[in-house]
Amino acid sequence: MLTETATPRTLPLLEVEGVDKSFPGVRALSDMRLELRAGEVLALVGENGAGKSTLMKLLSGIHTPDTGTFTLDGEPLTIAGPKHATELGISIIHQEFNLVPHLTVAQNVFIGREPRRARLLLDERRLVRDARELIGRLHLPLDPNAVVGDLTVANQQMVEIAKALSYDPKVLIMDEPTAALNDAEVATLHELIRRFVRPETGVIYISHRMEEIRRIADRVTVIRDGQYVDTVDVAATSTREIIAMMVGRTLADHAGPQGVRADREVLLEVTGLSTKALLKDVTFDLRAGEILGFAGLMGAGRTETARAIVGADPVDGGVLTLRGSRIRIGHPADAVRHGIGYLSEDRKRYGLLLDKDVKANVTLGALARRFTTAGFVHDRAARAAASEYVGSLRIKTPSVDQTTKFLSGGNQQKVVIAKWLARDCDILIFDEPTRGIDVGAKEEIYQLLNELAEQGKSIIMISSELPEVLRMSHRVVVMSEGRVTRILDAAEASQETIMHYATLRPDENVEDAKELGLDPVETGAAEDEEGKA
Amino acid sequence: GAEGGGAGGGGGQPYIAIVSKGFQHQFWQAVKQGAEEEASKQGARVTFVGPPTEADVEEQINMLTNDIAKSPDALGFAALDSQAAEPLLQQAKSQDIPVIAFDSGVDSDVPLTTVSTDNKAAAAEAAKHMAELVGGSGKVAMVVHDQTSQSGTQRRDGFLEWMEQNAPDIEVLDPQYGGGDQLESANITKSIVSSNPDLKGIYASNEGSAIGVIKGVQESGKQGLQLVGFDSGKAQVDAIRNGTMAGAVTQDPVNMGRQLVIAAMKAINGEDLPETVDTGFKWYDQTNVDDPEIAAVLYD
Amino acid sequence: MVTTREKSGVAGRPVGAVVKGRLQQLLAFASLIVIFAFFSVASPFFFTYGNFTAILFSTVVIGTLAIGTTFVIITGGIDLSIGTGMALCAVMSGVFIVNLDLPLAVGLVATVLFGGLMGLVNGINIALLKIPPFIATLAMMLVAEGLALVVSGSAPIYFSEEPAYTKISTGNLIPGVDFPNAVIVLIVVAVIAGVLLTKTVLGRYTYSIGSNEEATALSGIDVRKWKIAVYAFAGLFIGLAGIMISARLGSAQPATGMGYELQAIAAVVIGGTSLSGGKGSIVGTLIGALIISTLNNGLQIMSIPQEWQNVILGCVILVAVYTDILRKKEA
Amino acid sequence: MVTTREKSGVAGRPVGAVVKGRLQQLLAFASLIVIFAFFSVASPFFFTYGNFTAILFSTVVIGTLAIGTTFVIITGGIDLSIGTGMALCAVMSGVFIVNLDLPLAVGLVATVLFGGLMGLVNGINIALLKIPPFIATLAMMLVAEGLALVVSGSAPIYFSEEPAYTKISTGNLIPGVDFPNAVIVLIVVAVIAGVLLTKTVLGRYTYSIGSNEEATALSGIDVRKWKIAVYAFAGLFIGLAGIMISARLGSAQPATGMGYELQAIAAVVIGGTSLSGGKGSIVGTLIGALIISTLNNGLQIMSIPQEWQNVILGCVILVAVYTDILRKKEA
Ligand SMILES: Nc1ncnc2c1ncn2[C@@H]1O[C@H](COP(=O)(O)OP(=O)(O)OP(=O)(O)O)[C@@H](O)[C@H]1O
Ligand SMILES: Nc1ncnc2c1ncn2[C@@H]1O[C@H](COP(=O)(O)OP(=O)(O)OP(=O)(O)O)[C@@H](O)[C@H]1O
Ligand SMILES: [Mg+2]
Ligand SMILES: [Mg+2]
Repeated sequence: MLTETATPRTLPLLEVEGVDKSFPGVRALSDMRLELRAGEVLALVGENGAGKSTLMKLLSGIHTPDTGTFTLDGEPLTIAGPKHATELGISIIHQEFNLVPHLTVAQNVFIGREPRRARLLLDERRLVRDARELIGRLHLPLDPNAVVGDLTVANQQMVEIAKALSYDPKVLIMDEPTAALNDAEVATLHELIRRFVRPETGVIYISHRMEEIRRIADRVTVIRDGQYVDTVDVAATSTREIIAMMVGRTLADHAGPQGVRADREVLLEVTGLSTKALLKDVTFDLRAGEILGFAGLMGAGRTETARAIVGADPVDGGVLTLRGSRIRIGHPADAVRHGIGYLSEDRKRYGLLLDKDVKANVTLGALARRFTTAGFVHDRAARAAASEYVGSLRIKTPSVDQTTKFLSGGNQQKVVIAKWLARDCDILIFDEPTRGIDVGAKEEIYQLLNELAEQGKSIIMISSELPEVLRMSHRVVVMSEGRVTRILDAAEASQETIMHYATLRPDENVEDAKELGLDPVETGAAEDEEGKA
Repeated sequence: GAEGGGAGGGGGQPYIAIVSKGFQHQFWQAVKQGAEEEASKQGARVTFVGPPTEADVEEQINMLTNDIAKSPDALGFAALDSQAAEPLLQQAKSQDIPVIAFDSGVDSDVPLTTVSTDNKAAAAEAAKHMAELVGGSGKVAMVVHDQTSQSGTQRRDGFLEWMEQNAPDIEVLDPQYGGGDQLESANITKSIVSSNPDLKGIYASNEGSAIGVIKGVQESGKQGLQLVGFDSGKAQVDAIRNGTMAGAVTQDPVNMGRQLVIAAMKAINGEDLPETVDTGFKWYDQTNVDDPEIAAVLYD
Repeated sequence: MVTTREKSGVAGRPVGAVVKGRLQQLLAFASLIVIFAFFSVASPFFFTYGNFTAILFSTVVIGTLAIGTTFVIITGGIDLSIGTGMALCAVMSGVFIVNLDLPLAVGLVATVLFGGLMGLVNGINIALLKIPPFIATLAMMLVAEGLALVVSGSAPIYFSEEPAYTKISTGNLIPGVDFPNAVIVLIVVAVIAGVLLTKTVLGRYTYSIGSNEEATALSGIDVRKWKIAVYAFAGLFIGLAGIMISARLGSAQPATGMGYELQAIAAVVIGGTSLSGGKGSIVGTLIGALIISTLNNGLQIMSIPQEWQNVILGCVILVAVYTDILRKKEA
Repeated sequence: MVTTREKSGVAGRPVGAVVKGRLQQLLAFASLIVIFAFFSVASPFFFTYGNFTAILFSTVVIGTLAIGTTFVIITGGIDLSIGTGMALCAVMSGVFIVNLDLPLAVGLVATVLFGGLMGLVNGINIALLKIPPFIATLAMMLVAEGLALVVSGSAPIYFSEEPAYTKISTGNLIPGVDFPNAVIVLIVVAVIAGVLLTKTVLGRYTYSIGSNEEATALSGIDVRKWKIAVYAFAGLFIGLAGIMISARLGSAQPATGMGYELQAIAAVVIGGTSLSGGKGSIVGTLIGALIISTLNNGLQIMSIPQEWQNVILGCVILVAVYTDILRKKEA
């Protein structure tokens, strides 16, 4: 039953009817329906594990449905595989990247369709030219010759987008394309989508960010526990209503920070932290019971700061002081020994043992501390603890013995969070902790962060979602080009002030350098000026 | 190693480069020992190299190439495959490096002499004793160290041919190859013993095979088998002393090394050389193992 | 306050998963059974007590090496130094017990520790100096090969004066029952290794490192330390294998060992341990080692000409592993 | 309102990356140069034209095998069958040219194709039957070892009647200039392989599969087909190596070859190709092969006792690779 819509174009482009899909032990979809109309952006929302990605995988030919029919442009559709799907005009950007890390951007974009000079001989020059042309047309900040493995997650996402659009698809499916993007990049992406949508094309857009859906989508389809709930017009429905349909209940009100904690003792001082690659003289302190937000544009150095603190990357200089005494950290193990834990922004690469079960992942960090005597593991205690976290974080999994690989993206993220909760660190550095997490669960995680802070734990929260940073932080550290450009109290922090400091470019702009009180010669700006002269 | 080997030696010392068929095995170590002893006696310097197995023909060719590059005063060479080495031997000849073949002959006119024993004849001697030990009839097995190398095939064929011609009532089982590895030979032996309850004897074609056979028979607990071996070495000599092994044929590798250096020195000094120098072989068993002439050819 | 949701049902799963896991191992075992059954029918000499102990006996050295290497391979590494390293350990055993005339127990412990030392050096090269495991252990393989010759003076060291030493391998613990001690040693170390791999922190971290080394490190586990520990631990098995082979032969043979590494690794991989790390088991490794030694034994027992034995061995390994893959897919 | 930030260093990256890449290869090359320089000072016999060609000559067979294996290893696979496979190809060459008396050119092509066939079988086992590369090629290694003996009747096949055959390896293309054809063959196939790896679809997918097989498959590339192609292609080099070794020796030796696989893989890995796939180069492989053969040559030229040669070889490989790692980190 589709709600009446004001949109005049009602031609169905893609229809999904009565689709069932089960995995061993999991019924991911049952009697699923979906209708994408030509010329629209259809948002698809649902909780973590609701079955969104599974449906998209059916549409892109990665999985085959147990039952059900697909129709494209009125024609019945059988999708033989990923390649067939693209040939039919269905392009997908998966939630988990499908990139080849050792190849360049251009090589990734045109993989499988390389321009050739003879049957086997590649035309590398044309490849790069085509890629540059495509990237230019899409206004993406990418270098066609950059090696994809060296790019940040955000830039890798851009490569996925370029790759999907290069097929000139009729239907473009985007599975949480903005999870790794900050606001500016999201704007770029939306711009792209608007240009892409023509009367004969359509977009299915999966996201957990409601504001974003309001901005880009025409209609929204809600699913819950693998079943179709409803499709509504975005303009005619409030966010609260959509969320209520999603979670099947009303959510508690926003939890905000509990006030600035200037009175608390300083737990960790970071002074003059520098790395060869990026960081310059990063200095800040963290108080007990404080949530310290970190804001900045992509590549500002927030992740690098975190990795440098916990000893994941080599440091060029700087001093860490914990509770007044200097500490040295050469390896993440040292950091954890001092009670500093780091949750990475890239769960697949740095967070999870994908081929191990939920239990093993949740208990990994705390194993030696909480679940062993004399080196022997207490399996029962580990299992009990894992089950507890599965319950309290509402991780959707058939059991704690499920292989993590088979969890939905958001539930994987919850597993990583559970791992750090189990380890019980005094200082937790959460890098993009809500990436890929549904609205309901997000609230729960915010609450959790507040609870932790109230217990006296200190949290550094790196986030590319400004509203999140503003809502959660007692103070906000703003970074740009590897420097801390400003530390704002909650009272002074706003979208505008943060963006101002996040876009300062002291290395290239003398004015900006002056504003930060930096000596222009020392920063190399003078050299730059000379170079231009 | 003895002081003659390796780095020592001033410029005036004659230098003899020896490229052998092997290096790690006892037999080759005994040749090396003889060569080094004789060299230090004569005031010469020797180097001794050989590939890890007798199948590594190319590696031996590389070794030969490298040794010729050092312009030695004489070259001792035991060819794994004479044809492969011929161009290099010609090169040595053109550089006026006298070449002495050892262990087995080389199909070439370059070597001035060949210091060797007749593997086939030695194997035939072992066959003769085996036939006597089992009383001229019954089943006999063979554990051979290699199915392609000259020493492996000659010691196999010498045994087989003698049996065929002189002991028609003896059934010789298909030879099994253990690569000269004691453990593998022991495992093979146990399989042979358990699948041939009526077995009367086993012939082992080198030291590694012999030790393997001894171990395999001991472990299988089978009594009354006649074991005939090849080469010497402490374990084998002990087994012969205590009766586990009936006897063995041994060549005289230490003497081979010695004769090799003697021939090389003669060549360096321009003296005449006989066409071949036979270093001989001996049968030894419990009765004569302590005879001085036997004790002299045993190495351990 | 976090609301718990009791849902997420399917309580029966864990048991199912466990049974499935067991079944998969049983299936690798099934290949072995088929091979056994075939030879039993094909040759009257195969199915005898004596031949069974012979097969077990011939599994001991490769099995011991393979058990240690299982840990290394589960971390995603490899150890090529186990073959020649074993020869070096055998020689060291000779040096300790024969040349230095240390008491037997001291000599044995010293040999095992010497193996551990070699593993430690491998571990340091790999974990601290970041040299790829293939290269680090290849270098150790060459060094051990050379040192075995140097230390022994290129001659075997005989344990003739040490009858107790050879008893470690060839003696019978229960007098009168023909069951070689070597097999008992293998079983005991397999059980110990199995417990360590499945029940202890060392084992858990071994799997974790192989599954995702970076994630493990970022979880606060000192991956360098544990990798060193794993290689050193695997080294103990090199030492033990050195004892087992020299005790069986009654002598330390410096030139032996080359090629054993490939056989041991093959046993591990046939047993279902993945070379890319993260999964594997001791039981699987033992089954893998048994498959190889049973095939070798059976083909010889059947008096197949030796040049054909390798051809058949290769084909049977292919078929056995392929059947395993098929069955796992179906399970 | 697209707020792209031109900075992010990316603009400078590509050129930088390329230069950096070249530099890294040059640095591996630097290890080779240092080794060269050392031996040149240490021995008067080392730095001669004749010895240089000797080193190159001794690199040919391992180099040829290593080049083919580079492709396999870049896909994340491994090929253990190259050593004994080479022996089988040498024997087949003897069968074609000596026994069947086919025209030389036909025999050569048939031999190379036979190698390709072996590779094809490996590829099918790996890509279609999903047998792990280690097992599939281990089985092929055993089968080839056996077949080489079966086909040849366990005896070498001599090419005495075919002087043109041995000229392929030992002849001199330019009369009077002492530069063996074998080296020219190696250089030519290296160039061809280099072009294929960097300039063709085959090469591109080789890297792509090794880097992320799943993503490659999802991009619509028939990974199975290309994996089979890579193994078959690498097989051609096994065939060629079989020709090169038998042409050099003037005979096909059925028992040779075991152990060459490890040397070839070592050359590939020392040359900077990662066993986990995704990266590597032909130049690197050649440098790796040259490092090994130069060390072997130099140590013997210096008359280092053989038991010490391996010890030193192992240590030098460690140091060379470690220096390389250090320099890469700094670069
Ligand atoms: N290959 C698989 N094997 C087993 N279960 C699977 C598999 N893929 C998905 N599932 C399960 O199917 C359900 C739906 O997963 P899906 O990835 O579609 O969720 P989603 O709606 O995309 O969630 P998220 O918002 O977290 O990405 C989940 O319970 C998940 O665990
Ligand atoms: N794996 C990597 N290899 C090479 N360079 C990297 C890698 N990861 C990050 N960088 C570079 O380091 C710089 C800082 O990235 P970092 O991830 O620290 O920024 P950030 O502020 O956390 O931004 P975000 O996480 O939003 O991308 C960027 O210029 C990026 O190109
Ligand atoms: Mg999803
Ligand atoms: Mg970041």
